[in-house]
Amino acid sequence: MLEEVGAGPMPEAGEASAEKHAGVSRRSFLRGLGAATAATAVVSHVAVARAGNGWSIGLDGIPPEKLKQMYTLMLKSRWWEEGMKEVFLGGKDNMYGAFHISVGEEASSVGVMAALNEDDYIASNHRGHSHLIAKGGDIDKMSAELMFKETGYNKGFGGSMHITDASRGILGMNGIIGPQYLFAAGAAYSAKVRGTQQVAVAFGGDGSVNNGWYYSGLRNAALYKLPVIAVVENNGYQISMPQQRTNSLINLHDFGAGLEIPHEAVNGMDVMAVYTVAQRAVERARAGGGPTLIETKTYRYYDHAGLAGAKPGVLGAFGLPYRSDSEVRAWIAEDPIPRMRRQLVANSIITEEEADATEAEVKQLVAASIDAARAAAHPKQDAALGHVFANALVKPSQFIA
Amino acid sequence: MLEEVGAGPMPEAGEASAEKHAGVSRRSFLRGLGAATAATAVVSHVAVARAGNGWSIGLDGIPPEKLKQMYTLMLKSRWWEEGMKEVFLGGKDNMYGAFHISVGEEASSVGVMAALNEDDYIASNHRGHSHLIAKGGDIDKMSAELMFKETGYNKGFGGSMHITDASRGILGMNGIIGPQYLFAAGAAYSAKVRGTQQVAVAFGGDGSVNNGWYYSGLRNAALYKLPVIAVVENNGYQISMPQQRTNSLINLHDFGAGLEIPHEAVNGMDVMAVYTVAQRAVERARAGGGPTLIETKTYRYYDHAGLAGAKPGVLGAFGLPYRSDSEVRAWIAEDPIPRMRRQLVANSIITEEEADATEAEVKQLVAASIDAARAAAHPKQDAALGHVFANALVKPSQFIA
Amino acid sequence: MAVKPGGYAVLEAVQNEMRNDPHMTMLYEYQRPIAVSPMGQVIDLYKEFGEPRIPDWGPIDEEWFVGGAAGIAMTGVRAIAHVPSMCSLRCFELVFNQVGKLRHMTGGQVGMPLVIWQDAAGRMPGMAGQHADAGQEALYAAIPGIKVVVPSNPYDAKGLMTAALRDADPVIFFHYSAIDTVQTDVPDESYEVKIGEAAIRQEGSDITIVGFGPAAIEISRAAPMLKDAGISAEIIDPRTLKPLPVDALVASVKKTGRLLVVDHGHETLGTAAEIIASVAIGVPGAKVARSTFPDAPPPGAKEMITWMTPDADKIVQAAKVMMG
Amino acid sequence: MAVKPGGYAVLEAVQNEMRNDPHMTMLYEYQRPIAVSPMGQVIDLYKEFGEPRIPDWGPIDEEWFVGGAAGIAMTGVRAIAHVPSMCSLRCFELVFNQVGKLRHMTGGQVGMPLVIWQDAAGRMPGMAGQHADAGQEALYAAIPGIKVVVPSNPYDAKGLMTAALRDADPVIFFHYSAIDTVQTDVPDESYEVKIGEAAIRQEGSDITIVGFGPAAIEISRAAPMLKDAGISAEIIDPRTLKPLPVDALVASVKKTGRLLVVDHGHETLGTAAEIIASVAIGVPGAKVARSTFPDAPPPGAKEMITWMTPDADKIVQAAKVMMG
Ligand SMILES: Cc1ncc(C[n+]2csc(CCOP(=O)(O)OP(=O)(O)O)c2C)c(N)n1
Ligand SMILES: Cc1ncc(C[n+]2csc(CCOP(=O)(O)OP(=O)(O)O)c2C)c(N)n1
Ligand SMILES: [Mg+2]
Ligand SMILES: [Mg+2]
Repeated sequence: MLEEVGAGPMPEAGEASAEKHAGVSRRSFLRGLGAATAATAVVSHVAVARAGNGWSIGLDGIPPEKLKQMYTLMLKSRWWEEGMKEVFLGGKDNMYGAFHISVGEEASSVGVMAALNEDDYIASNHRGHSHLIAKGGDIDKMSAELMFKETGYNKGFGGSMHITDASRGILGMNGIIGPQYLFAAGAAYSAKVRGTQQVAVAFGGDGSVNNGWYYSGLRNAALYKLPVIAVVENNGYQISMPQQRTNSLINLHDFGAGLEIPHEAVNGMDVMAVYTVAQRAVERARAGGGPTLIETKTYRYYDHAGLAGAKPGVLGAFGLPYRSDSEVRAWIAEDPIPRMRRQLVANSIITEEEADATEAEVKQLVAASIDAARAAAHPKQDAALGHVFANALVKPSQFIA
Repeated sequence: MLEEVGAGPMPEAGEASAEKHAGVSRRSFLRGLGAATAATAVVSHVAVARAGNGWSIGLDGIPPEKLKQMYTLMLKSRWWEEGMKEVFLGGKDNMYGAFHISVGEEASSVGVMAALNEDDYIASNHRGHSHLIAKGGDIDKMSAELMFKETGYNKGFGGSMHITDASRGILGMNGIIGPQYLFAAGAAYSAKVRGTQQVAVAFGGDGSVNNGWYYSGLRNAALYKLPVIAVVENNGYQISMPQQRTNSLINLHDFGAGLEIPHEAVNGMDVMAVYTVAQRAVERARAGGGPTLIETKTYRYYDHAGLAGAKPGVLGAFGLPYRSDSEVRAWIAEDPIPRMRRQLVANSIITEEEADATEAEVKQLVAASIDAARAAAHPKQDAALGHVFANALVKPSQFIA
Repeated sequence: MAVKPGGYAVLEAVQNEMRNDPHMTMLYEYQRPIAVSPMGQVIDLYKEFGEPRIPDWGPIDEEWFVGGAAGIAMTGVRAIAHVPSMCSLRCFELVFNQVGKLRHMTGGQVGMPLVIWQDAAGRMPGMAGQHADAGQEALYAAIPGIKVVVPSNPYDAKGLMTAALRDADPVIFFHYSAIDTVQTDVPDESYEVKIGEAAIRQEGSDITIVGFGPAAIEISRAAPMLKDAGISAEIIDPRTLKPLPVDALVASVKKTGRLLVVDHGHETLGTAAEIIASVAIGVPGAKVARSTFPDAPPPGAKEMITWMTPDADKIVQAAKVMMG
Repeated sequence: MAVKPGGYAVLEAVQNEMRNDPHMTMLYEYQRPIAVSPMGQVIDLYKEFGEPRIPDWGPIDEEWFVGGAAGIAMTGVRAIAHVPSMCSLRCFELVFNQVGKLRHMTGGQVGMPLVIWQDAAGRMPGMAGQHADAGQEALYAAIPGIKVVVPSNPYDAKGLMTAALRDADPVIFFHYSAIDTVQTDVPDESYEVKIGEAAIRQEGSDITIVGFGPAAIEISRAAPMLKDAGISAEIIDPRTLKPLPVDALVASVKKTGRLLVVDHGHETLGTAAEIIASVAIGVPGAKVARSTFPDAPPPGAKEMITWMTPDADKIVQAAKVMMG
């Protein structure tokens, strides 16, 4: 079915790329243009993103295998979500439940995760598909979980918003905003107790800085010098609230100043830049230097949740009331995947052909994972009475004896 | 009974003052000396206090009446608490319940309150006697409340920790650490809604910065540019926890940097310095400039709660396990009351005789308030079923019909 | 007078009270207070009242809504805190130790004209552990000093919100999304549904069936099926959980001798526990039972959550068991 | 084997389990984990285990203790969060939406070996609104996925803490200060009091009297007075609130036909509500009643709070009413 998914390479930055937008027909692109507004807002937003020391830092000293793996992971995250999007839009599978798409933010997850070891911890949020895939998550189990199948990561108990892989240090996605900062600090504290070199990374959106758990997690990480990295993925919106309406800071990472925590922003659309910043933080954490606060300036191409404004084969959601289409296109022009592809090819780490082959391979894996999920069994209804406690079932109190 | 209360003037700073310690007999003073330790800790702590731009700023341009009123309020706060201390120690009144003494911190409350109008709001904490008296609280109702009498501020429902005077913008003391920052922000928001020029001040200890409500209150005050002033009274301890064990910051006010809130520290033992800093903040707030975070470096002469280490007629509690007596004496040497007296006399705003007369007067008022409280009635036991709701009693469910 | 969706009906109440009180203020998060009636009338509170009474959005910080609104209320200005469904307990400590206690603790000095408009998700398939909850009204009802209402249809929702906004005490208003589509005529003019007054939806003699909000909806769905089964059910929607209208419940069970409480909340210490306890005390010898969502979080898969949720079929089945 | 204060008995349990588990970690606030036995032995966990397993104090941030400890537990390291009494609900949302749900929400992947050692004040005169609370165990018992224990004496406290620290699931341990001075022999060696097992303190045939923690203490004070009044009371201390040992309660009331539940918590939706509901369902026709602290915050003045608190006299009075 993946032929439905926008085929061809990722969109390239720059005017000329109009036709090249992944699967964007000339018509829909022009329709988009028609709806475009508030160009200034866009520009300033992109400017902010660039401001976050978002220069491209080159590939020197990084093993080609590692670079290829990072590229492949971005593709995997991108095409898995695009694939699931097609499944939702297709309608044949009667999909239901939450679906928060990370597309556009892959560089933020892959760049950070590239700096981690397999046994490091991450605590994620509702928009965590990309975090999971970047940390080595199994897309077969993810596809099955989105279909609430027994073979899913959470056996159908969780769905998109709660995917967890304890075996990979993935403490889980979470539907509540904020606790990941406490969990990451706790996991880091546990590493200290066990005397390991593990670090713990909390991923949250720009909205996750709004409540007290963010403060508590960072404050205690600073107090106990815990190996914690807080990654605030600032995509400019909280559902449909503009980030600026909810915070008096322009640069969210500046909050670190008040806790004397090292903090910096980075262009979240540049995976190599994110990787460099994350490496600095990881080294500091492992060296006992305590927490770091990183703000990745990024963007979600789709709506907050679900698929309003999304079309099969079209990258991104357009015509949404709270943002302009030209803003969306401006960010798509910054897309991290073609950017890395250009770098890899320019540095002859891969050829265009190899890049296409990798992308095709990834699409096949995604397609296979979806087909397997379709074939899998639904959970038994009374399975729900388990997993409340480790060794006991709860009572089916909906029925009267 | 007030003859028991250390008579004579407040202790003066400097060696020579040994004999002059309010009611400190030579013997007890020497006993104290014997127990003295950790002089270095003291020095550094006092150094920190001095560092908080704690120069004495002179009295220029402040009407004598205002200065006299500030001095009288400090005396009133000091001698009311000293008076209640004697009542607790005396034993005749079978006192019970919480008793958190502010003695030593009077300059922090009087200095701030001197910058406020009568209709401004304050939200206080468990150590709020001095806040209340400085805001114009009625010591007759306070004495009665500490004896849980019907005539008390809270009709015997609250006791020391919950005294409230809604009629004076005193939103109340509170037994829980932290909510005052939310309440002050809310009260300030209300002022904005009503279009008044009122400001709202939250008073908290160094421990109150540890939880999320502090963050939430300040963050939203900054977001909505609310006329809020957060006064963190850093007395170095949280019960018996040293403040340094609970915070990675040396200067708590530096937290303001992360929220881009104006912030400064001040010598909390110098009422004129506190007044100046508070005035700056109040002007900013009334001008629409948003919140200010002030840290007053101060000290409580007594134990966290109750009277361990306290003696009749002796100023301060000595021999406590978590702090050194020399530290206590070093702070008493900084006592704000004699300091202001020196200033007023030196500037011939009052004579020594007038100062003594004022102090004697205040003691009489305190004595009268205590006698009146003793004579007052206890609440009826079933009064407790009222005030849960405005217009209904709750059921006495302890009894079976 | 017309059928109106619940969200619109509630906003009619808020709009009317805000028009009558020049200071009343509402803090909210991401759900703009905008609604459109079937006849196309638009209520847009932000447009009508604007900053600061209706801020332009609100941060993801429920403690600010409730703690800040409590601060507003302490100054005598009536406040509404609209809290999203998935974090109905983020402010529990503030409601417990502050909102519910301040009047009493201060000997009656501090009033708290605060309404917490608490959205509630209900047992929605696919939303999983944190976004398909129900029954948290029982947790708030356990707190002294606050009132708790749980409407089951747009008419009651508007009337109870109006009553809450005129009450001198803090009221938490549980707004289950399931009630929004229930068809009731909602008068355009303002009216109150008295807090503490139960609604007897149907008279009967065999068994008293009681439930709030989403459970009340399922009970009304079960009504015709019960009739077909030859069971004469007295159906009561208490509407207010605190103060619980015990007399109406006791009177009914004295007549029927049987009580079935249905709740989409959990079994242990859910609303059914208090209702059964009150009735068991008041009507010795009555036969009592409860059908509730199990003591488990809500799973995502529809196979599981649908099976766990008391619905019309399970209610009829339960009633039969109690009759037989 | 000797009489030991409750605080010491609990620390014996914690010390023993921390010795057997090299990673077990405890976060706490201002109550240093130090205690002295009547024989002068000192337990000082900070001295024995030190940083980081026992930090040097902790900030006034209960959300850190519980949220951080949950994070520790999620990594498979057993954690204890010792929370002071006056803010027993500061972490309610975290326990509700995270601690109690994560295992289920993740399909069994995430374990939560966490013990919340919750101090509880009890109805102390003079401490007023926020520092004289009781009954919050009922709020936690309403949350799926956690177990709740409420010891009423040092022996049970040590045994239940040991059991909690060996349990695979999160347990909240309510430690009322009133139990510390109850005289029970406490073995030096480690032992468990099984979670979910009630203690029948006295057999009787006229009436079953049930209560937890401080209420259980008052019931035992009432025992001799009941005897003098010629009432044969069966006295049960459930010890575990969740899972509630319903069978033991039902069996007893089947025998006595009467149930009196005593609780220092509130009337509405307190532990008494669940106990009465469970028994009323299990024993049709039983006569049931509850004597609880009213639905009001605790006032400071001793005249008021003493009158409001169920004690031995009120229990005897209530039992007489039920017998007569
Ligand atoms: C405590 C809490 N409050 C509100 C919500 C509802 N909610 C879910 S996602 C979201 C917006 C989050 O925005 P952000 O943190 O920027 O992440 P993004 O969705 O942009 O990736 C909100 C308000 C929630 N899940 N938890
Ligand atoms: C939320 C909360 N946690 C814990 C306590 C217990 N407690 C009461 S006072 C206090 C210490 C407060 O220290 P600080 O804020 O510095 O004020 P100070 O007593 O020094 O004036 C603590 C921990 C409380 N009242 N509220
Ligand atoms: Mg965002
Ligand atoms: Mg302090």
